[in-house]
Amino acid sequence: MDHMGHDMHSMGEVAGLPMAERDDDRDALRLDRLHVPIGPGLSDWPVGLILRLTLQGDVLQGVEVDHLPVPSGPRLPYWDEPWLLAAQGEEVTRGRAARRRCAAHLDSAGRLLAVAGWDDGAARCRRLRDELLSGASRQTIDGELRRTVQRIGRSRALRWSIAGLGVLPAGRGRAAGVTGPALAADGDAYDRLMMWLGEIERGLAELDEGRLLTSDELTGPRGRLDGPRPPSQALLDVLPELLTGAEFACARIIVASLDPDIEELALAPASGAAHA
Amino acid sequence: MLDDLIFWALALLAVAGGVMVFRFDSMARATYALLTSLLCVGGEVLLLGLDYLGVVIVLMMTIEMAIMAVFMVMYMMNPAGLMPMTMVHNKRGAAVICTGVFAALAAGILLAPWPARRGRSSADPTMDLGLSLMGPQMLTMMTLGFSLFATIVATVVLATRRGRYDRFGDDLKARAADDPVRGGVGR
Amino acid sequence: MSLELFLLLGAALFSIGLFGALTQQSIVMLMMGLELMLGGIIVGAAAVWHYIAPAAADAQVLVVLAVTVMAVEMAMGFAVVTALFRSREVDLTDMAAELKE
Amino acid sequence: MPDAAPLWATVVLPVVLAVAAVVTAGFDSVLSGAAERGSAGSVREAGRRAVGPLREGLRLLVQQPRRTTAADRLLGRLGVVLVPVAAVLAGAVLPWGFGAVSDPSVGVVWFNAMEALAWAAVWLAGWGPNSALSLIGGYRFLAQGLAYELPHMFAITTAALGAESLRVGEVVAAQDGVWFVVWMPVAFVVYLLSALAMAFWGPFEYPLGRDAAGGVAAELAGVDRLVFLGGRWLLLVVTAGFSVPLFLGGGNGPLLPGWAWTLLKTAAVLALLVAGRRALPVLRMERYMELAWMVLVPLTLLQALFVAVVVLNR
Repeated sequence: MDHMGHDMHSMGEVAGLPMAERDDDRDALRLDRLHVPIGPGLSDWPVGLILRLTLQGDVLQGVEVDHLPVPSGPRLPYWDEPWLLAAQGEEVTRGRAARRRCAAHLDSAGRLLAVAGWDDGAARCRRLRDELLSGASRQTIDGELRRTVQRIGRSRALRWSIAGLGVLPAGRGRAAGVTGPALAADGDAYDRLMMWLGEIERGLAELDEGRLLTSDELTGPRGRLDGPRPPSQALLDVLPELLTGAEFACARIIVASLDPDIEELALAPASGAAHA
Repeated sequence: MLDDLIFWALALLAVAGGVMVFRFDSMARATYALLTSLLCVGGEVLLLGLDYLGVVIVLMMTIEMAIMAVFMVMYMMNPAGLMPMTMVHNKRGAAVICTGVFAALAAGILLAPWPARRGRSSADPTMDLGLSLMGPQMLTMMTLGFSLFATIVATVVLATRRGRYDRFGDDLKARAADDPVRGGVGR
Repeated sequence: MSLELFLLLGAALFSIGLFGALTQQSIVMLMMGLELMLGGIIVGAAAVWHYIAPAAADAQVLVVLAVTVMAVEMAMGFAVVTALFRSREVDLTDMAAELKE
Repeated sequence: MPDAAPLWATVVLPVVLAVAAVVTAGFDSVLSGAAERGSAGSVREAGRRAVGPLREGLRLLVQQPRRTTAADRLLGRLGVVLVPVAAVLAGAVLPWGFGAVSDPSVGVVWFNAMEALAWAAVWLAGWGPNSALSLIGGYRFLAQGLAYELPHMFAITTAALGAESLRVGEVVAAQDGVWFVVWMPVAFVVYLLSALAMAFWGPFEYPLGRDAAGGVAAELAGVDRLVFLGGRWLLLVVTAGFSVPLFLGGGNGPLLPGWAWTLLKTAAVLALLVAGRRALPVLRMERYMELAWMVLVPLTLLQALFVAVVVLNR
């Protein structure tokens, strides 16, 4: 009776919801597509980031990156504060910068581990981050931080789980303007996590360093702050390429392993000069 | 008495489920109506004293229908039944045929001189079945085994788009398979 | 409970399944009709075992056979639907028939 | 050997399972509390953390359920309720000591069939709310089922093969001397893995993954959520508990009575799972599937072959 049934798909709305439409997909099946926005508020998600996904099943066929408007006020992006303040001429100790960098990486690692489903590791990272930010001295935190970092680094199950996701070779990263750990890692989500852990361990040694940060040291936790664009913008730019074709769970892990900071985009207007 | 009650409850539910399969708009509901019907069939088999087969039917049908639901949702144009529509042909002819078939079957069932029960069931019918499949019915068992194996091969060949040349390159020398999603054994 | 009642139940399920298999356009729905028919056969075979020949396992073997056929039928059916859908975007019997022309 | 259980056991069983589930959840809560907020320090604080799940349960009881557009409430509700029901039905063949609520001649298959029911239930619960994330969760559980079910069946079959019976009581009786875990270690490990997978808990939390905002449970609130998540703990207790009669000798043991041994062994298995979970991230199915089919299935088949040869030569 109804041979044209498949056209029914494109016919408007049902119960106030748009019907799914069909289109080509990874497995050449032309199945229904769903348009699902995720973000801006979601647990273990970069605050303010919005991805408009085109899903077929749980495979991402298309990704549009968007974000909430960034308030460009006098407030500096929290995670980049020490370096930007130093650039503005304030006196900032290296210890303070190292502390902020460690905390930023612990924050990112906690998000990545939570998305990878390792609640225990994530909870430990976040507790240590809070202790660092509340000013715990090096002696009190050193032991546990090292233990946690080593435990994460040694976990073969974690490596098995997230290796090979979101491979970003250095060449492609550099072309997109990525700097910082994501560029230095020159690899997949696991390599980026290891890069963070390495920087945390190195930063730990500098926690009580009293020397001052010079104004030309402008490398925040996510990359160089004196480039033409804030480092998180470059991370956002590589997202669509890395995410297309990935499955939903992998996509979450890839986003968390790059961990763009939307707040950082406020640095954008004054291109060329990092301090807005 | 209790057995009678169970029989009638299961029988009515089975028939009702069977009818609802073709009346529900929602594919998920249709699938689970079929599951209800087949679970009742499993219940009737249990009631007849075939413990093993009854439970196996419950087990298999549950898994089968759970997977079936995925395909239903995948390939049907109206999976959630939010837009009522009918997709049938030749309804009247089929109704005539089916009523005829049921009438003929019922007449046969009611009129046939069924033989009286011969022998009695052993203590463990499951053991009987096993011995039979591994003995006199070995040929059946082997045929089933081979057809299942053939099914596995045939379904994979039919359903997949990519062969080993797509995965390992034209000379089959690639070390890691070129899959859209990496597997867990690291080949 | 008697043999006749069980057989009637089997016949009812078989006929409903047949109706579905004859009327439904969608290949997937057609398979559901087939499953229902096989369900009727299972009830019949189990009843025959219980009421006529409980000493022999032949009727039990028939049930095993029916269950296997159900599994094979479903697996093959979905594989065929997937292949058809991929190459021709067809999931209705009528449309598959038209392809021949 | 197995005694017929009295009728009251039918009533007591769900209560016992629920208590065991609450205790397990409390233990888990203490461990995750240690990771989140540092070690408890005092007994009082540890106790407060241990009753955390209970408090959460009470909170859910009074919470309003959530409604979603064009939801299939019938199927969704059915799925939610089926999870604890399947768990309790599967628990009916668990022997406490040497007597179970019911010990049918095909108890092992019955247990497996009831778990399969939970399979369908989780998909239904994910389908019900008409939400993309919960449907993703539902599909994940189907994939998970395809990955764990075959190795799981082979592991169970191996134990039944060793006892030459599908009756749980006889499987226990066959372990009067040597426990099956001694000569079926592979089957035991695979069984524990699949027990976690079946309860979609711990490393197999994928269908309820945090990355999908709770997956199947994303849209569940109030009593629905309590029943669903509570049912999950029940499933965990039941599947972990079933490893005791299958591989750990059931109620067999010196000095103590059978029920005490069952309890002790079940507690030990649960403690192992709850503690072991802390060391593992979630195993995603696109990875685990290949592992299950390429490694676990052949391993369990070899194990079954080994056991079959031993049984034939006995």
